Amino acid sequence: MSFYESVFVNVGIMIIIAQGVYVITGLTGLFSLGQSSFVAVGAYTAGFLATRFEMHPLLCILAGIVVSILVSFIIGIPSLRLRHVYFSLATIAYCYALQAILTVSETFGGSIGLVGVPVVTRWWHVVLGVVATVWIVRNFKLSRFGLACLSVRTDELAARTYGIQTFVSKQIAFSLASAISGLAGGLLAFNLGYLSPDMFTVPVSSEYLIMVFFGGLYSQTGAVLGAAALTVLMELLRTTAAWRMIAYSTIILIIILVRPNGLFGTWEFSLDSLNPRRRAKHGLAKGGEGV
Amino acid sequence: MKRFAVILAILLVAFGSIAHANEPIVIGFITALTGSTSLWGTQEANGAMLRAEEINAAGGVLGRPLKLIVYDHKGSPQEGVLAYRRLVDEDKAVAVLGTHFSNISLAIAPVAEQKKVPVLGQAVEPKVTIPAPGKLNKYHFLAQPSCIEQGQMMARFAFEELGARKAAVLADKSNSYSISQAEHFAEYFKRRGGEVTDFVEYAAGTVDYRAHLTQIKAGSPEVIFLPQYAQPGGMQVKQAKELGIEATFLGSNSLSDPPFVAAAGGAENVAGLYFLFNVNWSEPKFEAFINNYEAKYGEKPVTYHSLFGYDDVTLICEAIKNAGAAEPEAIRTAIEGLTDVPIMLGDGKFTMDAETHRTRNMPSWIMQWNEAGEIVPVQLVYPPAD
Amino acid sequence: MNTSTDTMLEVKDLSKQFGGLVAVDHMCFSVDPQQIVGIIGPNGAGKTTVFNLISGIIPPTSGKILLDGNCITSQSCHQVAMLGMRRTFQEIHLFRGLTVLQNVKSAAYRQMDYSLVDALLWSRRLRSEERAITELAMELLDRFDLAGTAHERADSLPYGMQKRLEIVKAIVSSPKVLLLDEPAAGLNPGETIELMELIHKIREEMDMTILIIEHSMEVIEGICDNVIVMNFGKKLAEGSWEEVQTNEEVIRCYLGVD
Amino acid sequence: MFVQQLVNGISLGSMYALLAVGFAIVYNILGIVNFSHGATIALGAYCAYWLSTYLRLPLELSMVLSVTIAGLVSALIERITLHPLRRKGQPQIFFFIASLTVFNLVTAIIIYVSKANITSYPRTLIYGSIRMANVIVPKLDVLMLGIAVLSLLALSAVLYKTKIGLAIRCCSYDSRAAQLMGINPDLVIGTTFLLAGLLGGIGGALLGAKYAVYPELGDMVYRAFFACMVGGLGSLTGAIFGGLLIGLIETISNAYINAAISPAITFGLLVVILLVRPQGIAGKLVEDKI
Repeated sequence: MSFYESVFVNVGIMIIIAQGVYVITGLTGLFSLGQSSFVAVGAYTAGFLATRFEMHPLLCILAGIVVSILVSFIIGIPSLRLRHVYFSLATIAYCYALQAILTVSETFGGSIGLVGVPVVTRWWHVVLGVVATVWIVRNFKLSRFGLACLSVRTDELAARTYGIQTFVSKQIAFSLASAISGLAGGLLAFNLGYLSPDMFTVPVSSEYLIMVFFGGLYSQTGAVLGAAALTVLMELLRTTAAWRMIAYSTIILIIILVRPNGLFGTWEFSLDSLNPRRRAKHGLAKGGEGV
Repeated sequence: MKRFAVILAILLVAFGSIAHANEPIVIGFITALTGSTSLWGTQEANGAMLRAEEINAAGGVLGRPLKLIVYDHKGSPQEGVLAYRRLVDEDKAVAVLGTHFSNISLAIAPVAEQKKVPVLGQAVEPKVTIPAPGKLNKYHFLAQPSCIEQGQMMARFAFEELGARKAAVLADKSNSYSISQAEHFAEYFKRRGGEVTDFVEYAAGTVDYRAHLTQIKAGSPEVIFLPQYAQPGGMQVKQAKELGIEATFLGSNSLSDPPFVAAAGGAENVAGLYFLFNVNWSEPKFEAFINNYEAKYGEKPVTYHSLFGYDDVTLICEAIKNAGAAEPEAIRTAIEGLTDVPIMLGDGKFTMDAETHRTRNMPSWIMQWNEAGEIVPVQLVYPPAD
Repeated sequence: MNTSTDTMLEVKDLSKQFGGLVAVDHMCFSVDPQQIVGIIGPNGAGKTTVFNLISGIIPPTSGKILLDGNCITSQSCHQVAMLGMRRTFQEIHLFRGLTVLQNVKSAAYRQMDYSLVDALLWSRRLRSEERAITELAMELLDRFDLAGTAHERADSLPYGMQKRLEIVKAIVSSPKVLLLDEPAAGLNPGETIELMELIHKIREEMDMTILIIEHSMEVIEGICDNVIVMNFGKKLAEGSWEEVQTNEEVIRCYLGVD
Repeated sequence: MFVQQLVNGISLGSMYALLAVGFAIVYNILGIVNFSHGATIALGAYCAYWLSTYLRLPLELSMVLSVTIAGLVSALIERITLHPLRRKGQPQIFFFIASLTVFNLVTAIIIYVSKANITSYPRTLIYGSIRMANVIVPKLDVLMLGIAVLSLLALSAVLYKTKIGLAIRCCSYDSRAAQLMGINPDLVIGTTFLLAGLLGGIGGALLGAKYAVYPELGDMVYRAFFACMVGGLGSLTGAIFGGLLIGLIETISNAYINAAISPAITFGLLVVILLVRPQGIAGKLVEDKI
């Protein structure tokens, strides 16, 4: 695997993670600062099965997704009842807690980490993952479930009067986001071959959030391109050595201040938008959330 | 994929400054230039660049100049792996130096096995070179005594020289450097017949250790082992003094950092503390190094990590010389065979153990902080054979 | 399920206390199917609280509410909605940032039946259901002169159209009972007349029972079969507009004499 | 020993409390989560260090100056990040992210300038400790508790006795109501951030004295966030309770359960408290106005 391929794989994994953040934050309006923990759950499950039972990577990743979904219910059922900022708080708590548990757990390698996961992720695996994730998230967004999430985000009370169960909508979005993060975690495990608890901290989660904001919180396209742009930017800035983090944070801050809606705002890329006739027929949104 | 690669290549050329002259030998160096551990990283990079300059001034290696490329890993394993890949694939490095973080070296190790470009680092975790019993990472080497050896050396010193029979340990569970040393200290100390009154582990991000220290105090140990980085170590000593703990403190090599004394609240708090150290700065051989360092960077070396960088370059150049070719595979074989190479750390001689890919019988110094805030050498100790 | 009942909505002894404040005090009334009932009263009389209680947004302190024979007293908002009740709010509660069409479709969430798996995999079932709902929504928008704006952002519409869109959203799933909270507030006289025609049209074409809170007596007079007058959380009077407007207590209340 | 652990817990908790109040004043009054508070905490410590070490100013003066700097920087952060967002009528949640980025940026700058050096002030603020039977209370803790109480009293004096304090209490994020009352929202919000920055600066400067000066000091903001929310909405005293509670839980679980998993215990327990009492310990339940 060449350097470019590994950058590409990293970009792909970040795009997948950003799709998860988009579902929970962009669509549903919940600010999760614990998204990295779901990546951790996927990664550790996959890595553990691969090292301990030498299972096929695909099975490991699937298992990671399943466990992520299960955990999303354990975390979601109490914390999604909390409102607004309290939810963010609960996710921070979850992130700290999971880190502490991974650190003390001998099974998962403790602070030394999980060593010896086979390095098998190739670029086409990631392409498959990205395409599948983007497609599924797009479907979800356009379906009644996605619309329900959007309604909950904009006006929870009104949504309830239309018979939308806000808690159920949030839980669905949360679980979907977790499943996506779990997939990204699995790919990460097989890309890096090594996992340690300090790879999945609260600041890492906040970086994911910032990534989605950078591209445009309310745009799926923005989430994809924001994640890609910032991952590549980080790599480009490698040569600036000690200035790297300052330059990176400054660039993001300027974008957030100049374009609070992110680079793409609410604009969505769509094959249909390239074709004026279909655009008219399907009645694509001009300025809305995209259809 | 291809177009992506082309665009990225153009951008990289625009950003980077890759010049080619007289076919230099490219050596990569991965360290922390940003983030909370960048003090050490910068020291390492400075030491390495100083050494590379010296070698180039003396005619280079195999008649070719050395080109050292330093990349940041900002404390993250993913970043470390990307830096390694970039060094190997883009910069065509024939060998890579760094890191002294076990977590990052652990992540780089499997990639190095695929890329077959050797890595020489300073991590202390034995799993970096031996991921599982009976399995050796062919392309990874460590140039510092392992955490097993460091923990045991300190335990033996406490048991034999200080005559301590009751010890307590305070370790960061989230930091493998800390917890591994602590475990091996306790294991050795107990094996020799000592008692470990308390083995307290704490979690990342703790700043207040008085709960832990109060517990340790209750067991009234004679010595307390603090295998720590400078900042937590300093805060622990300071808070222990506040709580009136009178036991003798033992520490790891990071407690040599001047920031440790500052964080501990001054020289009077650290006076009497013994710690294991890779280097005896008072030896005359360091005078030239310190002067050259100061001439180049305008300040004296802050921590001993500058010597990590310095020695890493010395070792890799020796290996290239012995290999007779700047080829990764040849260098790898040559590193395995490094014997009695003159270096700065330890007792000034370096021998690689081809079985473990770690140093063979590399000694460390037991040092002590005195009232004046100076480091006083106590004795040179070798890893216990048992 | 109880199609034979002759009252669509029945409120028995309904009370709501906020701390020491009695916002609704033993209200009783019933509404027959296809009736349009107006609730009037001075500001702070507890009219909106009654709506909030009926629609399940807040639980009552005591009393009983029956919707088409089903007890909905302690049901939550979405459960009440699923049993066939929709409401609008005094202020506009559109989903800002969504298009007009998306707004209507999200209000029709319960009309669609496909599963999450259908959604994630974009199944044929989803497509046909979505198509049907889009057609229904477009047809409704067309009937209420909003079709041209289907792909505009809802919050970019003029105020009058936003109010009309709120009503379209409320009726898209053909509820049994529709609660309208001050639909005419902020409308100009022309728009008010349009609104009255619209409400009539809804009742006639869609078989709906409508409760309406309104300050505009013109609207009350023009469309209501029955009027309930509230003051200080209590029902002051009930009857046809002619009866109510000659009621002495009502006159006293509106003139502000105690 | 248990009494000693309680003292340890209260001492740690009072530190969290001071940090939490600075966080709470912005959250309770403006309703926004301000992670840049972490930046002012770190600045409070580092400026005191820089001034006392490089300019050789007396430590006390350095601390006062650094608190002022932290306050001004906080107001400046408001001016360059929150203000334009408010101007553009963006939802306040954007500030959530902007403040996280500012926090990252300031931390990166501090690391760059200080070369990630871990250090401490040139001298200890106050030596010695008070001994009562077997319990040891460092004098520094007593002094810090005193400063914390004094600054909170000063804060309530500003909020309840001055005109700008009244304006602050009237103000809310959308500031329409305040504007109607003839209050300049820019001034009020700026002052709120200044006050928060001063408190963050005090907290940071004291943290520097009590522990050490190191780049991740700002991460305390997450604990402050918890203390503020657990303590309760709409109440500065709640934030103090929250801080003390976290300090106590952390100390007790460190001492008697397992220090390595104490974050899991502490934060798990806090979430449970929030589930049982969503309004926080001291907060009043605010029913949604419909």
